[in-house]
Amino acid sequence: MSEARSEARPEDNGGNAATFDAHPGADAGVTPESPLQWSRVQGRVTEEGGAAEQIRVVERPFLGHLVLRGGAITLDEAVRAELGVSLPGKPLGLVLDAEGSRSVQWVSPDEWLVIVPAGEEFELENRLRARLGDAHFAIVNVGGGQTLLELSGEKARELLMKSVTYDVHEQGLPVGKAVGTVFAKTSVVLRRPSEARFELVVRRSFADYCVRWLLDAGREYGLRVESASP
Amino acid sequence: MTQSNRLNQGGRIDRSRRLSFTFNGQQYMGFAGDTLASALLANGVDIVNRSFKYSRPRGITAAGPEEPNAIVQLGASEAAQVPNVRATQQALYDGLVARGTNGWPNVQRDVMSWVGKLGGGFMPPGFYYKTFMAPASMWMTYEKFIRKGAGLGRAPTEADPDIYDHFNQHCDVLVIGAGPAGLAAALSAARAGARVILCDEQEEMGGSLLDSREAIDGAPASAWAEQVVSELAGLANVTLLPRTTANGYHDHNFVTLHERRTEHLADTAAGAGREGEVRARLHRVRAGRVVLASGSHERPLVYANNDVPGNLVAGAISVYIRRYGVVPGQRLVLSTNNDHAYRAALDWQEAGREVVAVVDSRAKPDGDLVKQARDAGIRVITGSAVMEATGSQRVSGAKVVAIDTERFVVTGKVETLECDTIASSGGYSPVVHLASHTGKRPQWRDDLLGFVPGEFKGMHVAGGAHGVYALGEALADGAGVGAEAARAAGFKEAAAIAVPDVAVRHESPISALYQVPHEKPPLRAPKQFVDLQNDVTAAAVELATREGFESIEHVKRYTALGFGTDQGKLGNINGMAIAARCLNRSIPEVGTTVFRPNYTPVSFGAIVGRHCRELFDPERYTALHQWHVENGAEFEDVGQWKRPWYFPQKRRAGGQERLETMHEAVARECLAVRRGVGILDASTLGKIDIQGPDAREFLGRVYTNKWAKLAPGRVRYGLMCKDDGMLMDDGTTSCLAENHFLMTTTTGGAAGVLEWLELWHQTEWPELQVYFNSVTDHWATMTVTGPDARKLMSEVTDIDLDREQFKFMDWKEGKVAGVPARVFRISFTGELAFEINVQANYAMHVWKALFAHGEKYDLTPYGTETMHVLRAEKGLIIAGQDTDGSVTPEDLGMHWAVGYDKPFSWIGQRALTRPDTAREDRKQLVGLKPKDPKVVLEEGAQIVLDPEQKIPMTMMGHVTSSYYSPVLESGFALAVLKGGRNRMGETVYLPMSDGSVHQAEVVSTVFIDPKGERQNV
Amino acid sequence: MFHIFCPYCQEYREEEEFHPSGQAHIERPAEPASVSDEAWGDYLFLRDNPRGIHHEMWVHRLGCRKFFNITRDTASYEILETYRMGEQPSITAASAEVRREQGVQTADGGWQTVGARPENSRLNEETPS
Amino acid sequence: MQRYSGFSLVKHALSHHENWQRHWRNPTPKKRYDVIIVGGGGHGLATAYYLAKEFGVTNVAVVEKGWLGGGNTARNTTIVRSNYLWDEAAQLYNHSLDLWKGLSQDLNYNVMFSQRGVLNLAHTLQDMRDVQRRVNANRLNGIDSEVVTPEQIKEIEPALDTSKRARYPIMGASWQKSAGVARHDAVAWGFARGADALGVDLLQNTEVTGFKIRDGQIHGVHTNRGDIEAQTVGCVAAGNSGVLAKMAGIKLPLESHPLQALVSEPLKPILNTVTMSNHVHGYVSQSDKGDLVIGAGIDGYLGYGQRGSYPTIEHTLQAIVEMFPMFSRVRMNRQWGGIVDTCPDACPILSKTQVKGLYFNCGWGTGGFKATPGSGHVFAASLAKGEMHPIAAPFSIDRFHTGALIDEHGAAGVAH
Repeated sequence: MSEARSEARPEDNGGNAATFDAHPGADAGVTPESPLQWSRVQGRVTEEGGAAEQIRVVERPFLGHLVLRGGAITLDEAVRAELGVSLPGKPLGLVLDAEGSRSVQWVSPDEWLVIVPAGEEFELENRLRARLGDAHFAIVNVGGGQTLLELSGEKARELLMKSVTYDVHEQGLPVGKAVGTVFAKTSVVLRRPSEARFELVVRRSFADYCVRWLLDAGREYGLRVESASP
Repeated sequence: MTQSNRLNQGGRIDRSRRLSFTFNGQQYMGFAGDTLASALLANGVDIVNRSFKYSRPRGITAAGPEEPNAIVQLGASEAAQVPNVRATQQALYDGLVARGTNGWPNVQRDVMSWVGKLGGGFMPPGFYYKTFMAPASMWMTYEKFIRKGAGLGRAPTEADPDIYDHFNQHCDVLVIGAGPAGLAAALSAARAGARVILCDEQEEMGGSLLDSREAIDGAPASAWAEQVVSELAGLANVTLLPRTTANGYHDHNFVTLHERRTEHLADTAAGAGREGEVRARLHRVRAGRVVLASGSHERPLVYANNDVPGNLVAGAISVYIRRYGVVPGQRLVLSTNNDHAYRAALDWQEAGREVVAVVDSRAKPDGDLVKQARDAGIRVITGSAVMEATGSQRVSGAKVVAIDTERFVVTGKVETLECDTIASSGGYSPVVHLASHTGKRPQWRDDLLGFVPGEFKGMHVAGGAHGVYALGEALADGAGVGAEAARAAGFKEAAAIAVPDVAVRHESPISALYQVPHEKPPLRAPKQFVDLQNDVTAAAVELATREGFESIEHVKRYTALGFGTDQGKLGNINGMAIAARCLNRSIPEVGTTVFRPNYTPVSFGAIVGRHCRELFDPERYTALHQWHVENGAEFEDVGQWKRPWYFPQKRRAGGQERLETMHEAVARECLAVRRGVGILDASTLGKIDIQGPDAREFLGRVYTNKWAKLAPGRVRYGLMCKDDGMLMDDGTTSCLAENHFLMTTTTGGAAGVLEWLELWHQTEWPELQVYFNSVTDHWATMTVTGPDARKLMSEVTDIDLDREQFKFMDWKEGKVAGVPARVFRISFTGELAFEINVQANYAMHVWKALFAHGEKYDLTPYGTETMHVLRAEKGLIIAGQDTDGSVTPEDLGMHWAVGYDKPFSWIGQRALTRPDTAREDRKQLVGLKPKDPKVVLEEGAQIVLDPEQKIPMTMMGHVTSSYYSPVLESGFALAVLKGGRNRMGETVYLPMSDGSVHQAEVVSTVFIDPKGERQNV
Repeated sequence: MFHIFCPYCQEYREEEEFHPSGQAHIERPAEPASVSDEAWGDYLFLRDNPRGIHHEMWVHRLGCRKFFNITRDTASYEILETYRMGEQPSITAASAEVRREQGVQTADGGWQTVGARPENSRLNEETPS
Repeated sequence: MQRYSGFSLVKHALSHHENWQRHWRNPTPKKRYDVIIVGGGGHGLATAYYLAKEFGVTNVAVVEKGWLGGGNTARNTTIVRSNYLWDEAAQLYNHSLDLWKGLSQDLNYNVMFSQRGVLNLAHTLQDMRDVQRRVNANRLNGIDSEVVTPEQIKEIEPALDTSKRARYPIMGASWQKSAGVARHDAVAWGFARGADALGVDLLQNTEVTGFKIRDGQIHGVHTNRGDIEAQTVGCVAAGNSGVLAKMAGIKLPLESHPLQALVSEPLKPILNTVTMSNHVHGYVSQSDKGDLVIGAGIDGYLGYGQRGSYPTIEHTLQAIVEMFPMFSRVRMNRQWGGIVDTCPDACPILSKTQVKGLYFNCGWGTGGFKATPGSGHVFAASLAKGEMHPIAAPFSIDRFHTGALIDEHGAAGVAH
């Protein structure tokens, strides 16, 4: 981060929008805490590890989450150039890059959610902004406000049936689909990135509630919730 | 006790697994596969309950959900009590404890029965409307006794040890009922590849096939059922749900299914060795198509003393014999108006017991079953019916008489047949309950003498549920309907399964008979019960019509017909037929009543699912929650958030250590902010990121004040109104860049404000180029405030904090404790304040660093209570506390924040000039200073001008916020007061509930630092 | 419980994801200052309250956050169509009356036709119902 | 009119109840009446009764398209209370409560008005402020109302969980001791019988199909049984008011919404009082029959279907089990829905209209049942005198133009 950013500089990005690199940098010696920190303190979440169970929930903390707003045609070109995947134009589409570590998800006709590995988001935002230039769009960093939970195992679908109203059967949620829906008494983004996996994007302030709910609903399957190291 | 009525063989019970149970304190044995009802009958238990109005002895009448009498209290322990369980639907398990819900000291010898016998005559329907009126003061005493007599079972007095859950199911075809039609339908749909759910309320799938006398493909019908169930179980696209009752049919094919998961095994899941599992599961099913294959209920006939134990519906006899190996008596008389009921007599005789006679109301019945009965030597009395049962604790005989159903008279001499059991059948009522839940009225069919479901798309009906009773026809109907449903759900190739071979049986037609005429007129005859659970008699229905209750709804309500836990499954049609006879109308003219969910009662717990206890409502936490807990915070619920309310510290007084009271803690926290430095976790404030070239224009339309000239780096406070001119929310908005703003909202208003912005953007002004996104959770917000705030901040940030460089209502970007941050110089305390925003993942690091550096300044964490005191001292409002949806910006004295000359007529502007909103004497926000500084006025206290006025007093306003100010060393308050701004200096009065009257002076809303110098240093 | 076709997500969702937002097609007077108190009061408070066909606005609150319109029968609760903001309904009380007289069932038992405009008719094909 | 009493019951028992008279006649409509009441629910019947009894207007017809008391009178949760926040509403409901107290004797029909009291629970600091504000206002308006502590609440209603364990622990409540419940159907029947005895014609199965309006004056109604004339017509049609108003060319600021309720199976006495909570969203009392009578929130969409959405029922029962954990194993027997006509400010309309002689009494939202006698009485007075009764006057339609709303939303919330 440059010294110059110690004051507001509206001239950044053509003066239209302010950008902000939220990260202190690796050398700052700052330890981040994921939204599941309190759950961890309470013993509800453990370190990732142990044998594969019939069901498994693992947090992938500190990923970069960006919301892209704008017209599909405008954004598509920029996203393809910068992420190497095309913007899902079809409602509820979810695409992943070849590595499977970067994804773009349709949220609404003018909104997409991009999730990238930790620390990539600020640079990506800048590159996208540079490409998009004067077009009407918005990019919002929401990485501090949500976290991602991976669900796998043979009972994952049943656990979801207890939790979300959406049809999580293959017919309703095939691979490559992502939906915003009701989860217990809150809302989540529910994604199906691969055959073996479901993902939940949960809001920070509701994260402990979601974990409590999953643990309660998954008790009969011996569910543990784990958190991966970043 | 021996199981005296149990047959040595036959039935679907497992005689090798003996189960012990207790009923009314007496221990009995039954077998695995029994229901509580079948086990009681096997043990020869006649009286299972007392009726609720007349306390008459009652026995088991039916075998399914239509049972009105055998309502028991279940549970061995207090916490496991379940009221009002139907013995016919409760699977027997080892250790089951049950008792009848009425009867004292017991159901055999019930004291109340004398009241019923002696007083019954004085209790016609609606008797309570006609008496207990004098003297008026005695009603509450009368009522106490009425209430004691009412009610069936009792609620447990301890919390439920069990848990429940929900399954959200989606399918192409939901088949309700696994009898012949349902099984065939499910198989047709499943073979076509549709996602099928098949549910059935019984312990075992098969429905009537399990007690059928008929053969399918030359084998017992039950074998076909087993084979189909096993095929379905092997299909991946099929979900089989036995022990699962479809209870509610809601709009757009949403159906709730209640699955018993452990309650058929033991009192509790733990007791069943299934710790952690649910007692019941509620499936919330969204079905593409619904196949209603719910069958029918047999109607009993209405005759005198038809409630004496030993009176059963005919079909139940077959069920008990063929499924449970139980014959509930020795000598049977069957009274019927149709062929099908003859099964009961044939089964009875084959079980080795005596059939005294079959009494058939038809003149010349000649169907195959009738012939079979005659061939078996059974006496068939035609053109007659059982007019009256004799016996008190058990049937001792049947009075049989020839009748004329058209003229409703008896035509012959009464013959009394000795017997201990009377079975009756008045025909069959298709189970139309579910279909009528969505408001579709059932249709009467004269050929069936029953209602069938009203038609609506999305629902298909199969088998007995629409009067297709004959086995072969029901199978074919089900097969075809299942395929039709699958096709409608998109499986174009679906075809009906080949229908198995069933012999066709000749049946003579049913003839209408509901109430059997008696020698005496209905009002003088012995009681002829229509609704057994509610003790509603034919005489009561007749009396209701005499008293002018002509609508069936009136009859129902006046007599309580159909209001029991069985919801009139046995009695409704009979009741309507009797009302129709009395009113000289036809049944369809009288109409039907609409059934409502639930089909059978469902425990609250199952409907609640996991949404109870700690999961009743989400608790939302900020990124700093752990610190707050570890530092002893008391929390306040603000919406779903847990916010620190205050931070009580330990105090030493007289060698004793104790925690501060809230008053002490808040005084300490307030003084820390006013004299040193304090810190607040303000992360719960709503935060909305606004980007786009028209963001500024948009703000100007939704806020009351001006936004055109707010420069990047500046912050402004704004008021947001609805279009009625009333304040809805407030907050600051910062200009981050020319086209980029960050709006804050109240904690409770966050979601509502974002949706409000979207509403206007999407519906009224889509041409404005702007995007809104919630960043509430992304940013953590910490407010460092107090005279020492700058000193503390200077130790942790690289931002130039010089007052000229970083002015009040500026914001800057920089690092705080090494973490990138945006810092806002806005103040909700009236002191110098810095609001630090960092990405929430880094909040704890920054917070702790502030405390590390803050120690020397005695940095004091404060909570919402102190925040409230501090802002109120400055006259700053809380939307929702000082306002209530009836307060305009002008009422708040915020004329300065209203831009009347803005080019666009912003939301709320027009409404402010309406006659009532423009009134001079509206309630206006003022300060109140109690005359006695020790007094802290009660929030919500009402203000009057004349304390001597008699009630009703003229109220001029009320106190909205009131606190003790440690700085002022006095109580102080904000209030709304009619014409308040013109009353400065006046004394007002606040009469309290203890009779005291407080006095207060009307003062400015700003109690501290009116010029705002302290925040601007 | 309603099953609602979101014209933006282009599929049926459970009612719990949505929230009703009152009558559709209410327009804010363009020149509020020039309308009478009566007219302003009517704009604020007067709403159609028909027993029958009603055009209403809903928001897909827990999904895509978009507002859209529904034509629904307030007696049978059947949803006759859903259409995007800015579009006009293809079924109105008047047109439904005509269809009823012609013996055509306007409502398909809780099943919805979707898309108010001809160009949206493809949506009908995508959703088997 | 045949008088009802314990003595009359005994007398009729001896004659096998064969000599009871009709509750009301089934008359043929006359050509002309002095006043026509459209709507034979509780409010309409009460209006007719008081017109005849208090104001000497007996040439009155009540025109009802279905059966008497078949609307919300038959479908509500029977709560009677008067602890309203704003002066105007408090006066109206307290006037009603005063009439409730002697109603059984006045009508010679036991409406089983049971003054069991009502608790309005507070679970947050803001709830407590609202409770205090309301109680203070009530007191100064002459309504019995007090703030009670969790300890007092536990004594009043031991089944309530007043512990800190709850997600939203109970911090206090307002307590109106004179509030209670009544037997809803009996109220309609009692008023009907009383009105009939005073000469009012109760015309069931008579549907108004239009109004006869000439030169801005009402002259009667068209019905499926012919035209009936009157110079004064009062519409008291609850959820159907909007449909009627449209026939008269009047627009009313009403929306008709489903309001759901449910009952458990009958239980032995377990609850002493009425408990309501706006915060956790549910209310419950126990009927004389033993059912727990439970109210849910209003559904957000228009609906004339007498049913609402299932999640509303779920949320309501969650609230009940949160407040009363011991009810988890109690079972829900039946649910249903009414159609409530709601006003933007959650207060009724009692008003003249631009058509002379045509009056509306509607918009009671979720609060209609408790107001039955009071509403009938002030509306009858207004119809008889041609001027709105002082208690009714603030509830004019004009308020939606002037902005003088009586906003009871904060006070009413979910429950009534």
